Amino acid sequence: MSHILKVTKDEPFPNDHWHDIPDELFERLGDSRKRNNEAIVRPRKTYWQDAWSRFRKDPLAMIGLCVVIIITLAAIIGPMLSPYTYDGQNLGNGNQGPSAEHWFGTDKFGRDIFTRTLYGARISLTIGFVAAAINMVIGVIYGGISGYFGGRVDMIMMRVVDMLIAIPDLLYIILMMMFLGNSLQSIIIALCITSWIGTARIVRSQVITLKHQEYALAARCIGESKSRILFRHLLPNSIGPIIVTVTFLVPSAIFSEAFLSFLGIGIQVPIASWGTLVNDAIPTIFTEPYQMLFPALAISVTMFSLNFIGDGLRDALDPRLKK
Amino acid sequence: MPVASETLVEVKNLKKHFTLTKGFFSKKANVLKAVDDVSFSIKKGETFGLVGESGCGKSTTGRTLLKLYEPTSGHILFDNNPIENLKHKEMLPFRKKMQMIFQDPYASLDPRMTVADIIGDPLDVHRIAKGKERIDRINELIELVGLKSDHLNRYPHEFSGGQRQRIGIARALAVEPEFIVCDEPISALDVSIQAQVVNMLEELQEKFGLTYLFISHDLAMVRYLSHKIGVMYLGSLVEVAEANELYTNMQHPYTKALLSASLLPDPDMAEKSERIRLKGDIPSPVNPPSGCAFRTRCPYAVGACSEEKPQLKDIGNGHQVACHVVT
Amino acid sequence: MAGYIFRRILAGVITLFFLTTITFFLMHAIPGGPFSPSEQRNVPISVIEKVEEKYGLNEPLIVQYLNYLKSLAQLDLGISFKQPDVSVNELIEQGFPISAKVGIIAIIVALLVGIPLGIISAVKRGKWADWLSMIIATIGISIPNFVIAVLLLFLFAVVLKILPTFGLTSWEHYILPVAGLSFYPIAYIARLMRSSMLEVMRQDYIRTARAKGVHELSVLGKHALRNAIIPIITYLGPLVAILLTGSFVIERIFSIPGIGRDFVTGISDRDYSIILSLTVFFGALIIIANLIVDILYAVIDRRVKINE
Amino acid sequence: MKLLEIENLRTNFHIDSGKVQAVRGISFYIDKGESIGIVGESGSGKSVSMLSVMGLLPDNATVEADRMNFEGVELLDVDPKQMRKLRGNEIGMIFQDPMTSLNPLFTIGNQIMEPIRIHLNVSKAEARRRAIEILKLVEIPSPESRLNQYPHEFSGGMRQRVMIAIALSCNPKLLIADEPTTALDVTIQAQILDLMKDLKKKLNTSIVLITHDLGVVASMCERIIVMYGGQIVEEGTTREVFYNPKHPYTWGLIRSLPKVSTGEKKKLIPIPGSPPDLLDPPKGCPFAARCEHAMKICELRQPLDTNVTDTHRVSCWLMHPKAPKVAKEVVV
Amino acid sequence: SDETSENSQDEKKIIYALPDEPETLDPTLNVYSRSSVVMQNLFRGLYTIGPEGVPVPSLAAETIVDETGTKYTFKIHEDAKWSDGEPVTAHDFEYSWKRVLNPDVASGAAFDLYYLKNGLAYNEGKVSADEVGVKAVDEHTLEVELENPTPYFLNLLCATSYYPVRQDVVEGEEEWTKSPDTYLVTGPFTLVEKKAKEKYVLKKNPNYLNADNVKIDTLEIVFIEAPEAELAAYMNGEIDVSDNLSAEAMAQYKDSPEYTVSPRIGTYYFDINVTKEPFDDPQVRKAFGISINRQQIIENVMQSTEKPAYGFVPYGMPHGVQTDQEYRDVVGNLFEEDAEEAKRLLAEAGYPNGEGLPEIELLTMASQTDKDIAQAIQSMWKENLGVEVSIRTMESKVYWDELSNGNFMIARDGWTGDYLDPMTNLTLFESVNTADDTRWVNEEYDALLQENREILDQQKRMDNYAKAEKILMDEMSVIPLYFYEDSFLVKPHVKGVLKNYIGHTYFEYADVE
Ligand SMILES: Nc1ncnc2c1ncn2[C@@H]1O[C@H](COP(=O)(O)OP(=O)(O)OP(=O)(O)O)[C@@H](O)[C@H]1O
Ligand SMILES: Nc1ncnc2c1ncn2[C@@H]1O[C@H](COP(=O)(O)OP(=O)(O)OP(=O)(O)O)[C@@H](O)[C@H]1O
Ligand SMILES: [Mg+2]
Ligand SMILES: [Mg+2]
Repeated sequence: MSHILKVTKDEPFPNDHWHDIPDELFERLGDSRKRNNEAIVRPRKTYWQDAWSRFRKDPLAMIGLCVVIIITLAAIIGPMLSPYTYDGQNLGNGNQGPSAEHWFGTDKFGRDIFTRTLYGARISLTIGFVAAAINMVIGVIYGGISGYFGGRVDMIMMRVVDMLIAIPDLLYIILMMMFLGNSLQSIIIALCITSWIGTARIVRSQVITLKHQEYALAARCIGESKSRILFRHLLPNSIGPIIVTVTFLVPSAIFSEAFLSFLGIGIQVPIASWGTLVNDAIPTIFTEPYQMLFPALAISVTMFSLNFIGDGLRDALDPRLKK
Repeated sequence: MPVASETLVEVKNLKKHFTLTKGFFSKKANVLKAVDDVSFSIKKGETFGLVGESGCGKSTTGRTLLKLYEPTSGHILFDNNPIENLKHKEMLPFRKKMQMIFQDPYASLDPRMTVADIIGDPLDVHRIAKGKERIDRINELIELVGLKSDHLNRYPHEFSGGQRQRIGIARALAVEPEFIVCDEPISALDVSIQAQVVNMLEELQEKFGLTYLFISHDLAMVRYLSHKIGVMYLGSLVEVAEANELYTNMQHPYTKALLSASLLPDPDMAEKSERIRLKGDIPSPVNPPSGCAFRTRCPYAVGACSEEKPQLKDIGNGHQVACHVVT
Repeated sequence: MAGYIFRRILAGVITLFFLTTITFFLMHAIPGGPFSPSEQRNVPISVIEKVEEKYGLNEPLIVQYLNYLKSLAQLDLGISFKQPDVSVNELIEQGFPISAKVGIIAIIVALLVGIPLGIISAVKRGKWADWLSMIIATIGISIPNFVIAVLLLFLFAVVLKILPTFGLTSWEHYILPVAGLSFYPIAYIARLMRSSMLEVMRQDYIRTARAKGVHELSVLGKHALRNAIIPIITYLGPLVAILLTGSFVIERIFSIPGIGRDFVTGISDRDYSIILSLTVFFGALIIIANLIVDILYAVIDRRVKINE
Repeated sequence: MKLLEIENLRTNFHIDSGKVQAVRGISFYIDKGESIGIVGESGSGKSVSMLSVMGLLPDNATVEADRMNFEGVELLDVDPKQMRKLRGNEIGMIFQDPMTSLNPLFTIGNQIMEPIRIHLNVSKAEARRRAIEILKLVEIPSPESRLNQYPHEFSGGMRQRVMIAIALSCNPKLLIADEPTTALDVTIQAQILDLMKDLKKKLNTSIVLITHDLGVVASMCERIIVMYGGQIVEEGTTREVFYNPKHPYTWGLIRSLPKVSTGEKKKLIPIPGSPPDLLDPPKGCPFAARCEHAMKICELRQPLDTNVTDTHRVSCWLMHPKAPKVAKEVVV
Repeated sequence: SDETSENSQDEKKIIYALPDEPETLDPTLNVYSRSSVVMQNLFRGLYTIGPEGVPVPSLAAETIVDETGTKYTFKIHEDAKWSDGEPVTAHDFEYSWKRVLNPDVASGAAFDLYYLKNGLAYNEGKVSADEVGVKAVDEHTLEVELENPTPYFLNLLCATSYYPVRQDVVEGEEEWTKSPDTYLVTGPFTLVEKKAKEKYVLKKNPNYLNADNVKIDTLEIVFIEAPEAELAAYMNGEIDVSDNLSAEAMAQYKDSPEYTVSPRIGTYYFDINVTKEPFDDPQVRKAFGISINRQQIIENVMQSTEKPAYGFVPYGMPHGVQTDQEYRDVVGNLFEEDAEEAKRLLAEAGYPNGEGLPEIELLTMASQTDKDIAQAIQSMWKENLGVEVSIRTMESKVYWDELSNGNFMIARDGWTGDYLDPMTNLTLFESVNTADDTRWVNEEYDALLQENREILDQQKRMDNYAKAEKILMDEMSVIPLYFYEDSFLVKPHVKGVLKNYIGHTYFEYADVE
């Protein structure tokens, strides 16, 4: 075996020869114990900080986040800046295609679709995000408890869920609207009664399989309580499916609201949400396609962004997935 | 060495049986007697070594002892408190005192937690340290097991087998327990770190009077570290004795076979060494042989062995053997 | 196992009982009855009262409730209030097979498309295949299925003239409804699959499978899939029950004579026996589906103890 | 005849905080029918270098090498199909973590039979027969019923033996065993080692044995490679390394063994300090920081490979003629 | 879709779509318009609506009315047969009509026959069936006695509730309407195939009295609920006649020869709850009523061709005296749209520019048209009156419940009459009927209508109607918006499809080229 000179990049003496090394370099350094404690202390990050820093490095996720923020801001301040109101009619100027005055065109009442879409964003985003957030919280907690505690607790909790799915939602929605009126809050409440169930079942299934992992045993060994094991170990490890179900909760809340309007128990005209804008444009889908296109585009762009955020979040929260 | 006379852990007639269903829909269930009637006690500040064939129930004993498995029957006394029936809340103060180093380091580390969180977890659960103090403690622990504080930001999968094992050790030490079940804590470590860890365990024992149940296949290390050693075979203890007594005056045929098989780190000796080869198949814990479980492979088996299960008998010096042949 | 199933069935019956009870009283709590006045029908109150008497609606609620329970116990679901010559049993017998057929095909399609799509996008994370699946999924969730259904209808039936618009008499008739019905599940399954696949694919045992020289397809399709499938099965359980009983929107747009529409029209019409009976029927399906799902958990993953 | 030949293998992991240089230019070979042992610091890159050979590292790893030759096949550019033929069939690998390396959802039987069915093209019944046979060989009691059990129902050692069974199932030409016996008791360990020796004798199998148990290396291997900090610091025949070690790290290793032969108890002597950070490996000798004999040069430059004999090479500045002579540590 | 037509070559077949299956096929029980459409093609009674849109004799060969106008004697055609070939007899009619009134049958349609003497009393169980004013004198002679002289009685005879059903099948083992085998009819078509929720196949009835004039062989009624789907089916040529399309879809066809419009005797209007402030003041009601631009709503919002309503009685209602003219044309508009006037009225009522008005809510239903109209009106009121009105939509049953409970201020409503006499529309606002919704009571109005029930003098009756309608419009307890029209599409190769004044489609006279 020959003497292969291993060259590292910042080799101090790249060209010199084995025998030319100055003698003084062969001086002993002394006790190793004294030399060995200059550990570089890097800033410490928790899992969440770490995840955030990973998330920030994901360009798509950041684009998604920006788009959602922009849309949200537009929804909040946009209608104030617009020269039109969401309900200002101009019957003579109906069904106009997109133009400089009306970027997204007008509907049959001559209302500015751009303004209506911005206004609709308020309704739909509020409904989508709030319902999704509430549902996620309920779903994750309910599913987690049911799955982790198992046995009788699970049996009862899951049968309740079976029952809730089967009760025709229209019945209690109609009843609720009777007592609470067609307000945004009551729509959100109505949408939250059962839509967390999907999340709950998925979380439960994850927890059921994860609770037998050794690390859960190890956590028990150090004395963690059941709920701590659930929230600190099992749920973070089920984050992937949770994110998927939550990203799906948003559009389904938006469309459920539209379906409620279809039955006459949703948001009241002339206020429009994205869902009802799309809904109402169905009859003119071929004659005035832009009337559906723009609100639908708004929903799609939001959904794309949410999916990007979801994927980014999933990846960021999975330390094993890098680069 | 300060060997106090008080008993810290006492196990009486401990049993842990697993039921195995055969097919998914079949009703027949086999009972696997992983731990079958084991009794021993460990004094404060003492190390009890547990050796035995792989699959004989060492880990199960350790885990049942810590109530990670519900014992099928038997008693577990910790500091004279029976803990076999305690609920989570009641167990909590004991959890702080009893810890475990898991045999399989990777599986026992939550893949989504950084090493800092893993080690910090017990500190939070038992409210041992907060803020700066907590960080210092974590740094201290990670260095104690020979890793660096840079490693704290990384995740278990980024480590080598031995490094993972050390994380597990650091976690167990975090609560400053009185008693640790060390389930093969050093088998994944290179010898120099083994030495570090073992020295550390010893130092802790000297300083704080820790008590260990030390499960290992490394007989040299067991002998080095343990005061008392138990030899298990198929769910039962077959021999218990002081460390040196066992190594110099082994009685049970299985112990003999076991000790003869240890390999020496010396190529010349390795060539010469003669080990006792056991014949016959290893019996299954699902249907163990009648009487003495070892009789099927025992070169000295006699008629009585198949009839009655031998009980541990004291043959003097606290040396106990369960064998019909040894008297 | 048998004991477990028995307990679950028992719990299921209790669940159904509560379900029936809650639905019954909810149904009567909402305004309007099956014969209450409506547009085009200023039928005098006296006539309405007669009709209501005929259907036993004049009895105290509790009596009606007990009567319903009694006939339910005999598996007699009553007759439709709106279509007096149709019994609910008949309605289900005729409509359910149709809804179920479309639903089953849709589920199969959703699985056959959604699972591979999810796997591919997990394997090719960040590549074009991942993008494609993301786009399909996003479209699948950001366009409501009635819009998709209408677009499909006009594209394939009116513009391209290659598919019929209504009815279910030949296999071509199934294409559009199935497509409309499976769009959302495909999106959901693909996304769920991707996410749990990503989780599973980094596990050591996948490495082991590769080290054994197992074909990549088998690594994914056998070793990884089985570990990743649980969320899909969870999602599928209730979905099967939902799709078997038909979708309001799809049946409406494609004029499918299933029972899906009855869930909504039954309520709009306050057709009490239809509401109650379909609810009980659907509830039973849900209970069975979830029982099967729970058993499947244990079949797939033997560490899961359903018997605890 | 060289079976596997590796030159200048470098493996890096890209993580957020940078590049973990897990393996930094190692070269070694293994002959047909030979068994070599790899020992070294935990975290020194033993497992990673073998996984690199198998092409089984996660996505965030990059593997480079000047040569990585298995029986004339360049492993870095084989197509996936060829690679599958090699894996499991020609090269068997026993992984270090037996719990996580077994698929929790399939029975043990299924997992053992899989490579048999793939590579040997036999019927299911035949595969099952072989699986039982091989489980017997690795000393699993009542293999027929154990075949139908799941990994979580096995003890640590039993899982390890299942991994061994899988690796051996197709009689590979090269067996890479990453700490195959850590969880085994000595009697079974001895039997497993016998089994491997048998295999070597009968089928001329080459074995790469990664282990911390110097006893195992001593009894199994012809040559030993000592790794530290992602590099090979010493390589030689077993006797050379045990009886005439040249590298201070090897000295340290041997010194830290418990002395069991005598009944008296001597404190173990570990190597002080901790291994280098591979994210930012030292410029010079990786061991310099912990080396009692370290010189200035050690911290500045990587030492060169120096041949002590034809088979024995060391990478240490102490081998330099200008270096002060150090008294050889007494070992074993 | 043509798989059922075996000899499709020379078979004449029309496919027609309904939104859903008919609720019932039993004429006795029918109160639904969708069911009527089907049964109008399956059954014939004594009279039917002819191609001219007025009642003509069908199974009746001869009709004699006495001078009081309360006693009718019908001779039934000798050749009138059931679809199984048995003759249709006077007994069949007697049985059928009494069945409708039978309290045990509890038919919702019973009130249609309250015109018969003792009809109401029998239905309420106060008298026996024998005392009801219908009697088969012999096989072919039917004697009918009415409570009041009813000039539009022949109109009523065209409704399904007056159609005959046959005792032996009705009282047979099986539910007779379930199977085409037991389903005996008297009209131009027979039911040959019945696929629930999918389609009904009707074939020409060879035993029909007027069978020679029925030109098509098959009428397939398919059920398509979604207007979008129906449009697609029509465009795709899968259906020949389509009348359930969205306004936008209809609008596309407005200039096509396939587009047909026929008036319906119905009105779209808003109820005003006169008990709620500020609508207890007729001036306020008027202000709201005349500040709507109806034409603009029809043109721009509905994009259709309906006529704006400036009265309540719709077009399509012939005048009783000048029978060749419409009542509406003769009577003329009863109010004018005038925003300025409206403002003035509002100010006069104490709400200048809408100030001081309480919160006003407009109740409407969830259909697209209803919501559109409500929004347009909302905007017009805001613009013309300065009044902010909020819209509330409701699920339909809840909606009608709220309406009949009086929980509303202004609510959308609509009504289509049953027969060609203004009574059918104006009777809605008699105080007995408005007790439920508008709660408007006007004794003069009630008296005028009551008088019209008892007299036969058409001139007087028409005058009374005009007077009553004027009162209604002046008080404006309802705001009429437009008169209904039925627009439908018929493929060019199909001819002779008719709609009657109620909107029922007739295929008796249809032909395929
Ligand atoms: N996926 C990974 N990402 C980042 N670093 C990794 C990864 N896997 C291994 N490493 C690092 O690579 C180095 C070499 O690891 P390797 O597993 O080869 O060690 P080893 O020699 O097998 O040690 P042991 O004896 O403890 O198993 C370690 O420092 C480890 O931290
Ligand atoms: N969860 C379980 N279900 C069923 N059987 C189990 C379970 N855990 C362990 N066993 C069985 O119990 C027996 C003892 O296992 P245990 O893990 O205690 O062995 P061990 O002595 O620790 O062995 P090793 O040295 O190999 O780790 C084995 O036969 C094993 O198969
Ligand atoms: Mg163990
Ligand atoms: Mg390793």
